[in-house]
Amino acid sequence: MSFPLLTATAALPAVGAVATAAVPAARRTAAKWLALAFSLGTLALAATILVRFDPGGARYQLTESHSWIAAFGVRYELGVDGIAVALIGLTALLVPFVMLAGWHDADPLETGSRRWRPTQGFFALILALEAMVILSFEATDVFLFYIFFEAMLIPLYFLIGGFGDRAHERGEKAASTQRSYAAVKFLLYNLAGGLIMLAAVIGLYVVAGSFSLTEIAQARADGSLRMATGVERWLFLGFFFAFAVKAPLWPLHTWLPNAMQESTAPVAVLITAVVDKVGTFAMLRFCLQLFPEASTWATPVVLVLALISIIYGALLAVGQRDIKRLIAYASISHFGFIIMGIFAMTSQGQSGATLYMVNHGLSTAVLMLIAGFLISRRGSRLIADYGGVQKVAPVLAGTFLIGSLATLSLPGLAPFVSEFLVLVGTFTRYPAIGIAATLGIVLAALYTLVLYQRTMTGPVRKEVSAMPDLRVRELVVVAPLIVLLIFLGVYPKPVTDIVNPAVQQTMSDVHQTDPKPEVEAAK
Amino acid sequence: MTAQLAAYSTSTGEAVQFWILGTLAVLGALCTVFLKKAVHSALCLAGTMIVLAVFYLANGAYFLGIVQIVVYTGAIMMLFLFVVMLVGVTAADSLKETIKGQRWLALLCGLGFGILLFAGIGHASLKDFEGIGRANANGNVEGLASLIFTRYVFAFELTGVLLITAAVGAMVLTHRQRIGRARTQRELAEQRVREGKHLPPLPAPGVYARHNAVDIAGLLPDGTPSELTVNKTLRERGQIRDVSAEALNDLRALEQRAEERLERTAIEAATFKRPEEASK
Amino acid sequence: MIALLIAAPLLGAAVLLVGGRRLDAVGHWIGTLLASASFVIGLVLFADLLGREAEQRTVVQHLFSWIPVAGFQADVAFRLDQLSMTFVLLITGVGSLIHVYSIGYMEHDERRRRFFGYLNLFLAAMLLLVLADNYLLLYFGWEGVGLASYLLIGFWQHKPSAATAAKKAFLVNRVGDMGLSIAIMLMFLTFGSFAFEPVLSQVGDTSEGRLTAIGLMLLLAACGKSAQVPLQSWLGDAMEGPTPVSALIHAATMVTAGVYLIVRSGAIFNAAPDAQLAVTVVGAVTLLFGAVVGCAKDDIKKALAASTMSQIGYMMLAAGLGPLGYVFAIMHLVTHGFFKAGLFLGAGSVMHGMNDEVDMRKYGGLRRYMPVTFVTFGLGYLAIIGFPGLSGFFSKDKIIEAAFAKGGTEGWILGGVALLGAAVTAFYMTRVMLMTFFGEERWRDRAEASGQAAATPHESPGVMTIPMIVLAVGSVFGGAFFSIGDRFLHWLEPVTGHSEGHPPVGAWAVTAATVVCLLIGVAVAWAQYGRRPVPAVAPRGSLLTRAARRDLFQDDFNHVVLVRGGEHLTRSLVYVDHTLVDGVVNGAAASVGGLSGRMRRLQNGFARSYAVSMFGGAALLVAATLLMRAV
Amino acid sequence: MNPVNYLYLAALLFTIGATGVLIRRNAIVLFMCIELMLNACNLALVAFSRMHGNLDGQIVAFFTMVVAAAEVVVGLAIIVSLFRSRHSASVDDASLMKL
Repeated sequence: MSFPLLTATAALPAVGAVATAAVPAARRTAAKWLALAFSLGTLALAATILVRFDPGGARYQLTESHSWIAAFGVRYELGVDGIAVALIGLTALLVPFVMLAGWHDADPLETGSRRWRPTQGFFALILALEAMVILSFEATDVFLFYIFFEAMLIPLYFLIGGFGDRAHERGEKAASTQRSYAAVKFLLYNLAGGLIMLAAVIGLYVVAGSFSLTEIAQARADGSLRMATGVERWLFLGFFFAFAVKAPLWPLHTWLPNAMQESTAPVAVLITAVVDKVGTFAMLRFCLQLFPEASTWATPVVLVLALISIIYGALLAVGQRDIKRLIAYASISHFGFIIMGIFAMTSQGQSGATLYMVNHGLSTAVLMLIAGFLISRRGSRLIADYGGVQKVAPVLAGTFLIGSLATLSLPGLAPFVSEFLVLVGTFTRYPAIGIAATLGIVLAALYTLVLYQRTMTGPVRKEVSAMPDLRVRELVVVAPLIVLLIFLGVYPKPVTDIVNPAVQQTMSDVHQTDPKPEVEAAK
Repeated sequence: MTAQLAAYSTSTGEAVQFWILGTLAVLGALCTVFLKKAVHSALCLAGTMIVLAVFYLANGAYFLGIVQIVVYTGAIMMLFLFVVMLVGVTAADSLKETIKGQRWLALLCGLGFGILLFAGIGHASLKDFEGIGRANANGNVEGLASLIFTRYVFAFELTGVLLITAAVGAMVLTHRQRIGRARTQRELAEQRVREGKHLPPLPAPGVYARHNAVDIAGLLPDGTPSELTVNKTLRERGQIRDVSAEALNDLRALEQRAEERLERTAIEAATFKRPEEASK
Repeated sequence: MIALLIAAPLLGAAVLLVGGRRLDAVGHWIGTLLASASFVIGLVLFADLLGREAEQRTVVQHLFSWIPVAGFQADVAFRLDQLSMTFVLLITGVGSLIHVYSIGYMEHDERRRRFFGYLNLFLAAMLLLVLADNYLLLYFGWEGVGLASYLLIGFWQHKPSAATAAKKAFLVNRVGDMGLSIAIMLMFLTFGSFAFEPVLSQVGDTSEGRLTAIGLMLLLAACGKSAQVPLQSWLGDAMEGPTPVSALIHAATMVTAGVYLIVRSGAIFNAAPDAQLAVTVVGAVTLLFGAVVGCAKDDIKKALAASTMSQIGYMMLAAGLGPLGYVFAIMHLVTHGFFKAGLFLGAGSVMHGMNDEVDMRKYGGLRRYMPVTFVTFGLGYLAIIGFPGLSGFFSKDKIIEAAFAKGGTEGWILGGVALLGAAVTAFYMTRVMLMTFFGEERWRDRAEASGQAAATPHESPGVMTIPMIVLAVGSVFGGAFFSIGDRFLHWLEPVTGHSEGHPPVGAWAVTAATVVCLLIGVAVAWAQYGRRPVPAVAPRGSLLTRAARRDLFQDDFNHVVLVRGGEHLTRSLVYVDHTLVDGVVNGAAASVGGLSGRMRRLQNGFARSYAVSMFGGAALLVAATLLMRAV
Repeated sequence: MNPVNYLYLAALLFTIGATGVLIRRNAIVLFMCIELMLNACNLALVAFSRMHGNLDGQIVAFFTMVVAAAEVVVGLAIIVSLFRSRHSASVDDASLMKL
């Protein structure tokens, strides 16, 4: 038997989490380095997956399969396709940066109690979250996926509820209540989604007699497994609801602004750049493959919801007064694009959506982390408390501008490629929706530039006049991400090469082909 | 009468016995539930149990019938009475309901449950009515014994374990652990002095009351009862009988007689008011 | 080789922006050097093209596949033909001159290195725009110049007005960009591609309606970038940027990208007459709009900006005429590039000498103090009003001629508008000239009023005047050079196509009419501003003047409808999100919580209550059993 | 007479006992009601024994008695200690779980 690479990739951060948590209270720095080392090790393993993955080969590669709960046919089945590889890569890449960015976020405020170990907890929770996210990208057994899909709520709950914006909270008593409100809301909302999905998972087992994605998809494809139309639609809705909450899709989005606003910037990045991607990824992998007919049936509604997400998220972002909330609403708008790309049912749309997941992860990480640096310097999340930062901290402002430009999908930066692919993919099939969605790019420019203008330009406010520029640690976090944004904006081929075959497979699963250009069709 | 029906029915004598004793049993049960005093309840229950014992006998369960009388009614019910005495035999419960809606819910549930049970029994197909005769052919006790020591021997052993456990459990529950050394009389006396509460021995009950029952408080010189004279347990149960008014009335009668004899007018009626009344 | 054209300034931008403060001392030289390098490469390529046959002057260089997705091929490929070559030379040539000028102009700015980085970035993006071989890559350049323009307008970010203007420019451009992206999507839907070659060669295979849609979307894009009505509002505010920026981006190059786009997509417009008509209408309206606004502005840069708008209106008008006008549109674009850049640099020089004062009412009589500026500005002035013999005369005259040649009522209307525009142009440019360089020295009053010693205006250093002189030479001789022997026509014709129009009146008559209009305009201006002293404070003016000063209420309209309306919309949406969408969520949570609170009351701690529940449950079980048996 | 009547009587007694458990507060009376329910069950068992003609019903009734005895012993012990600590035999007083 070959080396279980996929298991190892997920197990390493899990082991790291345990090891980090076990570090004694006094050795705080050692715990940080240990966690960072583990995350880098995971990155190395993820890179190995990337190398070992053959885009032209079988659909699921590096597969592992062991019996687990034999009575219900639940198996420990792992396997990756191109889409999963891309997202595992993104996850493994972001975690070390997130850790570095949050290096001091979990230092205890007062050094008194010897048993209190928030730092260890913070880093251990991040590693645990990473393990679960990676496993949910890898799982090809529906039940196994469900377990990790739900389990990742636990570390995230503690990360949101336990570690708030330190600087913002100083002297504010209400902050911790708000934070626990956000954490509970996040947990309950996602649990509710998960619960409905559980019902659908069980229903699927009753109908299909198996939890194995590959088996069911195969049976669906060759016609040996037929589902009654009504049954398929209900099951689809059960799955889709959970993913739409996680993604999040309008009108199930309200947990995201609260969660992102209250958590520290690194955790906010984890939420939106990594965890939420599981939702959109699962739509692509589970909804479309397991329920092709129902997916086609639901397409118009989903597209309209996605369109509403895009415009609504953008408009709300314009109206926000809190930096992090603004970014959260911008993310909602972007998730609208991703979902729209997935359900446009064209190869451009789906490739674009997959690319978008990666690119949005990078761009949000840049924007959010820098916003976090900014907030940690001034101790306020309110946009109105800033002004003229550009003058005192030009590097911070410059990188923030690049993050903003990536968010508004400027050509040359990675998000443009994906956004345009999504738009084109949608447009070829649903022109009206495609055109309406382009409004989103105007609004994106509005909210990002308003944010930049109000915080970075203008006369220097007294409170920010002594603000230090980016430190070396912070620059180490931001610079590689920006380089990656530019590289993928100009040369996205490495990613598209991995993604394309998987997208073609998905397209054939849902029995869809791209519409032909009209000129050719006329001939 | 067909053979079938014969198998179903019993003798007229038994029927008469059933209707009379059954009515008694139900009455006893109702009294158990609705009488205020626990001791009355216990007695009614004992009566019901005896009636049931008779029914056992009538049904051919001779051993059980005897056991019911000897063990149940004789031992267990007496244990009940014992506890009732311990807790306070004269205390009457208020039957007023304190939990909102509890009584109605209880009655509703009981009624529903009863109807359901009756319906169930009515529906049940109780066709083959064997009669106990054949099973009791070798004697009831012998029959039971052979079953208990063969087929049910394991359960029987277990009941033994259960009984021992129960006995130990009862001991544990009622036993008070003595934590420290028992204090000597001297120490107790010293403590009393230190606290300065009540130095001499407590007064005996009924001293000035012309009664000598333990639950009657002795009267102080002004005619008021002194709680100190009554046992703590009775005090806590609220079972003090107050005879002070009687004594005062006696006193008043005595004085009236003296007035009549000595032909004097009453000095002042108000002086005979009880001190706390006077203070009001 | 073509890629090197872009790579040079791109490298400059990267080095200057990433390099940090170490490069502060030499940054401007690096920037200028790389811009000039690009110009030199452009010249070499130009020579190469000239050496070929007219038909083989299109060079395509395929670099790599940009976005390879099934059915969707976007390549990084460059196309160098006569049209792009013209632009390359204009961009790099004028660009290099302005780099040189900026060395002097920005000397005292501590962030000069960064300024040059942005300028280089702009050059790279603009070259990418004109060299792209497909619309998507063009879009890349299109947004790239938008970014550079954003950065440069907002270069003095500490001024809130600059930051706001930059944002406004970017946003209005984004609206246009939306048009371009929709156009690209339409092309993809129709032709399965958006490279120039397949799209433009298959135009005949699709319906006119589709082409009209594409054309209108391209026009929207062009309106955004070229500041045409109704998306013109950003250009005036864009003058918040440093003057070299106004010269390079908002006069000579970037704003003409819209014209480039339409000429480049000529095949589409040729097949969609409705779209073409829309282009001419937009051009004509903007022409007058810009001219009217230009008459009322007291800010020298804003007056020039309005003039730019108006001149681009001419180009659009010409481009909308189809093969009649493409060549002349581009020709006017090039000559305009010279003289407008020259005028802006002149204005910058004046401001440089006047401590950054922009109000013309506080100038006056400057010709004595800055002779070089006066001469070069004057030559530019003569060129823009179309003084016979100078470059503006040749190009503008051709456009007016072509407008008449359109024929029918349309031709008369368009020609009339163009003529009227020429007259108004002459008026407002003369006004600028007179208020700045002639008349009494009003700046003295101002200085005295504020109690300061009168700062004597001074001529700018050589590094600034030399580019002005070069541009002035271009504005004087450019037109004649292009027109004599129809050189420009022959050069561009293989790409854009050309058809001779037949104006209803003779060419000489048109020219004569133009000259007459121009003289009227100058005369009126002289009557108003030359003979009488100019008041230092703007008079109230007529209704039209006041409207023109406020950009014909365009900004007010935007403010009321878009900004205010948008604010209300977002505010109410925020409210809706909080109360309604989130309210449903919180309400669900609260009702579950409330229900639990009620249920909790059942746990009252009384054993007997629990017993009732138990007993009730048992009763239910019995009932269920009975029912099951009954069934 | 039909011997099923014994069953009806048993059901009636059981119901009365159960209702008593629900409405009485005195722990001792409560216990008595439980005893009444157990006895009702015993009666039914004995009647069943007779109907089926074997002794198993009586055996079960016998065991029931033993268990009842054990239960009473422990239960009364609990009541006594409860009374000692609370000076009351009311089950409602032992309601620490309530809000």
